[in-house]
Amino acid sequence: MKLELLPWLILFLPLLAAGGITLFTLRYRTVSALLSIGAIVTGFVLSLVFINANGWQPSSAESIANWLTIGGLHVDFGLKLDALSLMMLLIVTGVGGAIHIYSFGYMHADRSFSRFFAFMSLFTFSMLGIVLANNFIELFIFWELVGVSSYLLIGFWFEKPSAGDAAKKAFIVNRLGDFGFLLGILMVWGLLGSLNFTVLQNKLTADPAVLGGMATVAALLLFCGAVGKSAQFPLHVWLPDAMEGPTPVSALIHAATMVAAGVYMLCRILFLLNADALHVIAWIGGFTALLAALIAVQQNDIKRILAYSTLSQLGYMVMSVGLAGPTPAMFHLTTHAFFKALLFLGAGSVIHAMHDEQDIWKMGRLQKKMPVTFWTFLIGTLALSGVPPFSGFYSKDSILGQALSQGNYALFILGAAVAGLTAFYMFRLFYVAFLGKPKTQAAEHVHESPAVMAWPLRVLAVFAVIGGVIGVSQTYASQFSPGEARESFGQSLVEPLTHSPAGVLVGLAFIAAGFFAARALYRDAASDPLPEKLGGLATAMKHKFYFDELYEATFIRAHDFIAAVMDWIDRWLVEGLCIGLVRGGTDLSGRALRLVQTGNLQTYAFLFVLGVAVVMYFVLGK
Amino acid sequence: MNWSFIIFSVVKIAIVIGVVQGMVAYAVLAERKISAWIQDRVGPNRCAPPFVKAIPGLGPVLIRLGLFQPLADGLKFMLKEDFTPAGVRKVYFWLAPAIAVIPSMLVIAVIPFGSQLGHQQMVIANLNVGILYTFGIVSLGVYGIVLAGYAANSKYPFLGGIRSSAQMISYEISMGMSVIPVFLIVGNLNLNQIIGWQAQHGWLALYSPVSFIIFLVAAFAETNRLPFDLPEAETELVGGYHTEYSSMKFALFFLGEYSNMIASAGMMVTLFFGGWTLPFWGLDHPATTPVAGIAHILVFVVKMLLFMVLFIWVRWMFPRFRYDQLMDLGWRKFVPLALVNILVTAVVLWVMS
Amino acid sequence: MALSDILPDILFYLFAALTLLCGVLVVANPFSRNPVTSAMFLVLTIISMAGLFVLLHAFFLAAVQIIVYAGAVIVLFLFVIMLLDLKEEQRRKIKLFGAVAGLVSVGVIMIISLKALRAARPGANLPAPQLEGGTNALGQLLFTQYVLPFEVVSILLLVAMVGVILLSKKDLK
Amino acid sequence: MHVGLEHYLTVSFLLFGLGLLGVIMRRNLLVIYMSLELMLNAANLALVSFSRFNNNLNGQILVFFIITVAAAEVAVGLALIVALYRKRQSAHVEDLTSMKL
Repeated sequence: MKLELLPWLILFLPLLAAGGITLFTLRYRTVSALLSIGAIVTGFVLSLVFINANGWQPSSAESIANWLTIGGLHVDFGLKLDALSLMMLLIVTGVGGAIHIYSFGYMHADRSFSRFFAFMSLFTFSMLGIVLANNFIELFIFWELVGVSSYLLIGFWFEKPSAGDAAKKAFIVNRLGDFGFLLGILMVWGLLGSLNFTVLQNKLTADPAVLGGMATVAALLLFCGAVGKSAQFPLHVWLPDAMEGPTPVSALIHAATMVAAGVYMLCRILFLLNADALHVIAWIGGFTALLAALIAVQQNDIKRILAYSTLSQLGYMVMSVGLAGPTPAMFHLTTHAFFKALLFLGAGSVIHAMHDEQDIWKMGRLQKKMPVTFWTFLIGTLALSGVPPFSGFYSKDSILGQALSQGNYALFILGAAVAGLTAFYMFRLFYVAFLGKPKTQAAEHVHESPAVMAWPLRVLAVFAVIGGVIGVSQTYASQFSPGEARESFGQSLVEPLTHSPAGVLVGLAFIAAGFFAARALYRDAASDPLPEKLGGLATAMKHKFYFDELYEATFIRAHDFIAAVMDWIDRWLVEGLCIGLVRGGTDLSGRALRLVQTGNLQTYAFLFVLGVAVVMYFVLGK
Repeated sequence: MNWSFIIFSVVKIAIVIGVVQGMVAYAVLAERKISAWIQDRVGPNRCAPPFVKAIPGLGPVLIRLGLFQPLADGLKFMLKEDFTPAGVRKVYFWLAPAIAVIPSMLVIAVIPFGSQLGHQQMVIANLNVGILYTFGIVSLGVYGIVLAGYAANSKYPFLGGIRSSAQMISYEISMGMSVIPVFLIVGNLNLNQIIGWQAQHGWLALYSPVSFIIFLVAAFAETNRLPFDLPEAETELVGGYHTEYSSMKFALFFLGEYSNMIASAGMMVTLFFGGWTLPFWGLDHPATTPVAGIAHILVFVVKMLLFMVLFIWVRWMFPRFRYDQLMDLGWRKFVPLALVNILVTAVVLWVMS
Repeated sequence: MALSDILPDILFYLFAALTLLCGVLVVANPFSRNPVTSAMFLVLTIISMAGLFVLLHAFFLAAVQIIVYAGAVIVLFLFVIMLLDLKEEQRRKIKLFGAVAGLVSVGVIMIISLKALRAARPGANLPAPQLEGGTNALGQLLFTQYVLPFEVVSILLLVAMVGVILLSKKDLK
Repeated sequence: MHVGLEHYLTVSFLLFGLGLLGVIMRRNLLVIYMSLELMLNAANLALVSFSRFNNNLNGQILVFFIITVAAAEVAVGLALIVALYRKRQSAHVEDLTSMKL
């Protein structure tokens, strides 16, 4: 049984749910939520069924329907089914499903409950579309749909000005990246004449030099899209602000799925990226990782810390891709999806319990009151910090191993340092928020979240623990480096040690340093001791290295100036001269012609007869 | 076509008009006498011109029969003051009575009132589309009434005129459709041919009785006679469209009504009762001798007089219809009935052929 | 015998003159603006046209012309005129613009068509007419070759009837 | 000269012109309608004379249809005029200018 229809079903179920909720069930909160949750959970189950039936490399890899043909441009609406997309399918539906269920509890008091789930389903649909797309046009359309739905979700509480601003910021910054992305797509089409991934790959395999001198440019333009969507330097500024959305949205969009789209896209089009481009990509990724980790050290908002850690981890992944290691990148993406979703949901649980308080310096000693949240958050922290044997350890180590095996020691050291910083800021967060003394009244009266929120945490925690050893890496490897022998469970458990023991040891040393530094500084701290010690650097970190201000002063000013000039040209030259003349002429002649319309029947009859007379003269009278 | 044709035509027209006028006059007398008889009265019995009384024996009988009453009536109409009310639309006020009379006279033109006398056909115009001509002329009759109602510039005549014209238009339809079976059976529109067919096969009233009944009732309505004299219902509309008329103009309306009666009687005789023929005494084919010709004319006149008596008799025996009942009868009973009649006749003819 | 030769011509000129005269009196009666007058002269026009039809041996159409136009259509006109009571309107004068425009357009059309008629000289080489438009012949044609248009027209009449009843109701329900 | 097709056509043209004149000149809707009838009749006359002089009955059939359609048209038109009169209290073309801008 091939079950070829299943992928289509998985793709369109969320759209159906979104449409159904919008059109019919906006008034019925529970029905809407169940529709949305049902769609994504069914998608997860169907994905499992499909993979079970067809394996990770289905024989009918692409199912295609012709969409449109314009001249030489053939655009199909097809689904690409391979290990990469199928695994992503599982992550999106699985992690997304957990977040959907969690949202049912988290958003319960919200007025626009149904709208929220409609947006969530639309988002899921868009993300699945990116994952399954088999050509650039389709990918780009879903890419933009993700942008739209993220705009809707970030600005979900649109009555808050900050949420509206954040939504606009996310959307516009993404547009900048998409502009480059679209240029790259057009360039690929112009050079290779096709947009289908399989066709492109075959062409490049047959003749690697077909792109010629434009190869680096095209690759970097395509990378622009990933820079925007995956929030890499210099377009990283939107992601932290996007924390204005509801916490499940942060978990869904900014941890597990949307930002992963950029990395996923890079892996999908890896064959288009040449060595120069990869070099640039690797360094941008590494720089982003370091930058974000530094900023995260001095943040006090629990969600912002997680947001910057996300940035940092994305930098890791991009760096891995740049080091020609898609397998580690996707591996880390997967495990990161597990534990970052877990951390966000845990943070959400805390925020929920603290009545929308997000400052970690107002929390403290939560382990007794919220045991599930406490323990799962601890697991998430350990996994993120890369403590063995949690999932993060394996994936992070595979990236460090990749850097070593490529001989890029600079990036290896950088990665290891970022790992240490990660451990530092995560344990800082953990010590301040969960341990120590309760710092406010609210922190003393917290309660554990309801079961509907707790169970997704437990499930995600399990995967955050075992994510590294359940064969995720091997599945990706089967896609990117076929022919490698599959490892047994025991082998995969100790795989990092056997593979690159040096990397493991250095990495663990940094992580331990980070952990102990955090323990020493924040164990019983009532306020942050770091600013006094670091001085100006800490202030800079706290202000995110003044990127927003920098952009404000340069790009936005310049943009305003150009806009003013354009406005003047548009208003006085285009509108005033060109259009004004045409409009005035039309208006004048219209007014003149209006005189003919007297409304008097007999005038019309008279003119009519004269017309007839003219015709008759030419027919008869000559 | 020659001069003799024209001369004979003029003579025929003159004679027919004269006879019809005379018949109108004595129809009025007959009406009065018959109504008196029905109401157990005596009726006109004392009008006597000078010296008539002196005629021995015959004189008193003639006076008692009221034979001179029409003369007196005519004289009275002519001598009465011709009163024109203020505010009437003068042109139409004068025109309307004339227009009312003319169509009824014209209809008679196509009715064959005898076979032939010498070489002259006893019909003024022997048209191939005779019956269509009749309906065309009859449809013009409505103008006299409409104009009379309009010209009077007064409420009652106006309503009477509207009512009357609506009634006439309505019944024209059922009348026209009622005779279609006759043409289906005969296969010709020429009235002489219809009479000839009846001489051979028998009267059409027997072939198509439904047609005859509808035609008869419609003829009552067309002539505005009781029980359909709604336009002049005294209780509602005073005198109908001729309320404001007096003297000779009123007499013209009167003349028109009785001429119409005579014309319809003639049409009915022609269409349904064999015209000038009789199935006995060899009177069923065109005459060869002057005696037979005169006999044919007499036969026709007698048949017509019988219908005149029927008209008069019905007038004094039946109550008046209400206006909605009248319209209901015309549109919802007779029109469908006539349609069914046409259909049935056509089917029967088709089956039999 | 000379009479039977020239009689149709005499009758033609008579009826044609009557038709045109009454036509003039319909549209531009110098004595009366009253629409009833127009309607009455229209009746006369129709009747004299029927006379022309008879001269053309279209007997059936002549009868139909009188029955339909004179017997029904113009009576309807009279009804409407009387019911609307157009007293006020009949006093309004014809506008100068209307008169000029009408005369100009009619003049142009007439000049062109009469010129065309002069140029074409129809009937110069036509065969002598033998045709008679009797009921039989028309009926044969109407119920064989033209039976579909005939039925369509009957449906048109039905539709018109329904439409008129609906339109003339005081308030639609 | 015998009366031929030309004579009938001339009468038809003149009658048509009269109708046209009435349509453009007169301002009473009812009279305009009558003028339209005149124009239709002029066309009828032309058709009948063509039919007669071409020995072809098709023209008369067409006239038959024209008369039928004209009757329907008059009925509908007059009903419209009555409906209009009820709304506007006028049957005058120059009062019916609401389609003007």
